[in-house]
Amino acid sequence: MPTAFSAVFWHNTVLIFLGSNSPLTTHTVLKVESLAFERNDAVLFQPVDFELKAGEALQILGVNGSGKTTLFQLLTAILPSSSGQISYCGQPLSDCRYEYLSDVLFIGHQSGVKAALTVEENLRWMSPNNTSCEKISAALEAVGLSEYAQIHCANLSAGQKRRVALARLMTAQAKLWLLDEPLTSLDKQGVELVERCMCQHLTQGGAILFSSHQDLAQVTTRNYKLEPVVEVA
Amino acid sequence: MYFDSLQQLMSMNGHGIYVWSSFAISAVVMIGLIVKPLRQKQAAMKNIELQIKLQASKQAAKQTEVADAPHS
Amino acid sequence: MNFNLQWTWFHRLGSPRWFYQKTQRWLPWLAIATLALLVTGLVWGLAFAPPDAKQGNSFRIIYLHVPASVVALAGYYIMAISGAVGLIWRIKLSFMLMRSAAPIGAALTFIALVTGAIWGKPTWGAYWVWDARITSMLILLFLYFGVIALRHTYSNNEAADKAGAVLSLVGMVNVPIIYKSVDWWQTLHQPATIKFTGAPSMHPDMFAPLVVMIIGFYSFYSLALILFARAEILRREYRASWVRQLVTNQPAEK
Amino acid sequence: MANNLSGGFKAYLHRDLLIALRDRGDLSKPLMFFLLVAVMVPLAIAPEASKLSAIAPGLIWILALLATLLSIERLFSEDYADGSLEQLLISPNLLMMPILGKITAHWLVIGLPLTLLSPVIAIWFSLPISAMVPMMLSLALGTAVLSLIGAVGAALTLPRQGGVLLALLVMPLYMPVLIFGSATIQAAVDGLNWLAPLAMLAALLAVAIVLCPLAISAGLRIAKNG
Repeated sequence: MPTAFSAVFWHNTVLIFLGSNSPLTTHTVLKVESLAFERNDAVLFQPVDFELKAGEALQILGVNGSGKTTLFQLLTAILPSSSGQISYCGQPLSDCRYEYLSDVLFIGHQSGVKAALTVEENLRWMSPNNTSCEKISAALEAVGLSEYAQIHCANLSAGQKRRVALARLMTAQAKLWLLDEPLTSLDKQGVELVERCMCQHLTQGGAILFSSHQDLAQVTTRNYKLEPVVEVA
Repeated sequence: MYFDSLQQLMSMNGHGIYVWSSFAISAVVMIGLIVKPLRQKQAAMKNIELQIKLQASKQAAKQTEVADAPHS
Repeated sequence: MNFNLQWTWFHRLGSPRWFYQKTQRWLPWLAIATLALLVTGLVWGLAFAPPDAKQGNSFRIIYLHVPASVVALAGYYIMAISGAVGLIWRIKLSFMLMRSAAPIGAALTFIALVTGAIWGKPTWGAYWVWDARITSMLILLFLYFGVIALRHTYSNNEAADKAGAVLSLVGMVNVPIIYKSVDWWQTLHQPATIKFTGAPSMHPDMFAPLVVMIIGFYSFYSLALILFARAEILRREYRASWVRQLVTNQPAEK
Repeated sequence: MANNLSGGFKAYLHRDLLIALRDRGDLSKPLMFFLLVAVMVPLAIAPEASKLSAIAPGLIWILALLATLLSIERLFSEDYADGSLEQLLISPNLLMMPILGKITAHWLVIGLPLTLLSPVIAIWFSLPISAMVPMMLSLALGTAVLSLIGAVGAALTLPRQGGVLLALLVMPLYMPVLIFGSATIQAAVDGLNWLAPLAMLAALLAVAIVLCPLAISAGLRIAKNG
């Protein structure tokens, strides 16, 4: 094991010496190589290739139906990919599934809020076990739902349910955020709140992969266009 | 042959009706199991031919568009 | 679990194109063999074999009932195993084989049930008798219907295949349990009924046509399975270039 | 840093019990169905005690089976609709424990009350008192197996909620449970040794606890991309 370590060390020093632009501190959090997925015997999108480093936010662009949601389901290992490889911190996903999924926060189109539970119970359920009460109430305060804390989510509007889901951003300890269109049905104030959370997460060395039709100037580092395979039939 | 005449073979002293009816039903079902996939294959072939024609006509339409686009 | 094997022959085996071309050559021989086996078996059984002492000639239905039920039960296992192969190694062809095996199995189970019911009339005087073998066969028919009906819950083919494979595996685990519990249930209620498949104790030249018929039904099963699978390949691989080329240069092919 | 979602058995058992107890209406429907259909039997068939007690063992079991089947569909459909199933699938831990937690909650809410309610029906069908304990034991074990096997059907028919398809899928798999369950009560009524069929029911339960969660987790993953 020590020989491998020194090789890596030696390799890095050579890099610095040659002045390569990849800074020593940030390592690639998520690496996707020629990922493809077949649905109904047809390839959904052109093979996907990108790399996400710590402290970066990558925006996935693509017309409706270009397979953005499917891409997120592939990245959260719900769907097995037909071909291609996803690796997390250098390790292929099939080897480090536990570490990867412990470090991922995914918010999709559905808010995942149980109607029979109260707002506070829902947030406690969706947040990590050791979250303190103050953190929960602070999160609810930030999304403006603190006075709804004891109300059952059944009598909440869709927008409010969305905010309960987004309150998770404040209580989450996950490094990698996968957000599938977090800004839908949110008012201006909600959008600012999400942007603030994302910036704060990036400064703390987290990584974000999100899809959205609005462009968040001060958050996005790069974006990646998803080309759907045009089906002639 | 156990039965000495065709007529006896048919009647099988009383049990013929059961034997031959079960034979007939099985034959119908088994022939169906052969004919159905062949017809499905036929339909799939026709469907593919249709698509090839569709694609060909679409490409042809695209070429004509490209051809006269630069003039106008 | 994308556990992809690099055994080339195993993967070549899995490609629908290889299967389609290979079976193109096998089909005529298989058809002739099936026809020959079935005709000889039936003529031998129906016309030449001696009648049973107690049941008289109605026992000749055994030459249809027993082979159908044997192959129908084996067909369920074939369907479940090809589903499992599809799930583990993610080979699309084995999902297609599973999907084709379901209707054939259901049809053979139906034949077994109908011939069993008709056979019951002369021997026991009633079209439907809750004999252990026939009851288990009826439950097997519903298992088949379950696998066939499950297809319509899923919009895309991949999910439908995987769900069908999971259900047929669950069914495969349950089939022996069902057969044993129905047998146990039978001893509880009607201990003294004749067993249907008293094949080995039969007179040799009654038993010989039965063996021929069973082999005939197995080759019929494979013939039908290949035909269904070929239709399925064309239906699902219509985008593949080899399929289009196949259709264009031989439009007249049967 | 396993968050609450992967808390596993206790967390999901607690949550599902909380949800089930919150909307009481949902809870009582299968029990009402169980009693209501039991009332129909003497009206439809015959009120005489001799006739009723002859068919009572099988009938009690058929009612319990139908009541479980009626309620099993909602086990995963709410989670599938509001997205918490997606979060469950993303949790790093195996799906086995949360699934067993949910099914235990379902059994506590449906299976156990059925078992505790069954003496009422036994008296209606003039079942001998000696058969009361074996009946409740067989129902307690049997409804657990029914919930487990029913959950497999619920997971596989998740994308399209149709009661009939779930019943078609699950009924053949219920046959062994039905056979041994009603045989236990019948043996008790006839004064024979009812421990043998009961032991078979326990064996079926053991097999179901081990194998059903595998099929259910596979079914849930498939349903997500269905």
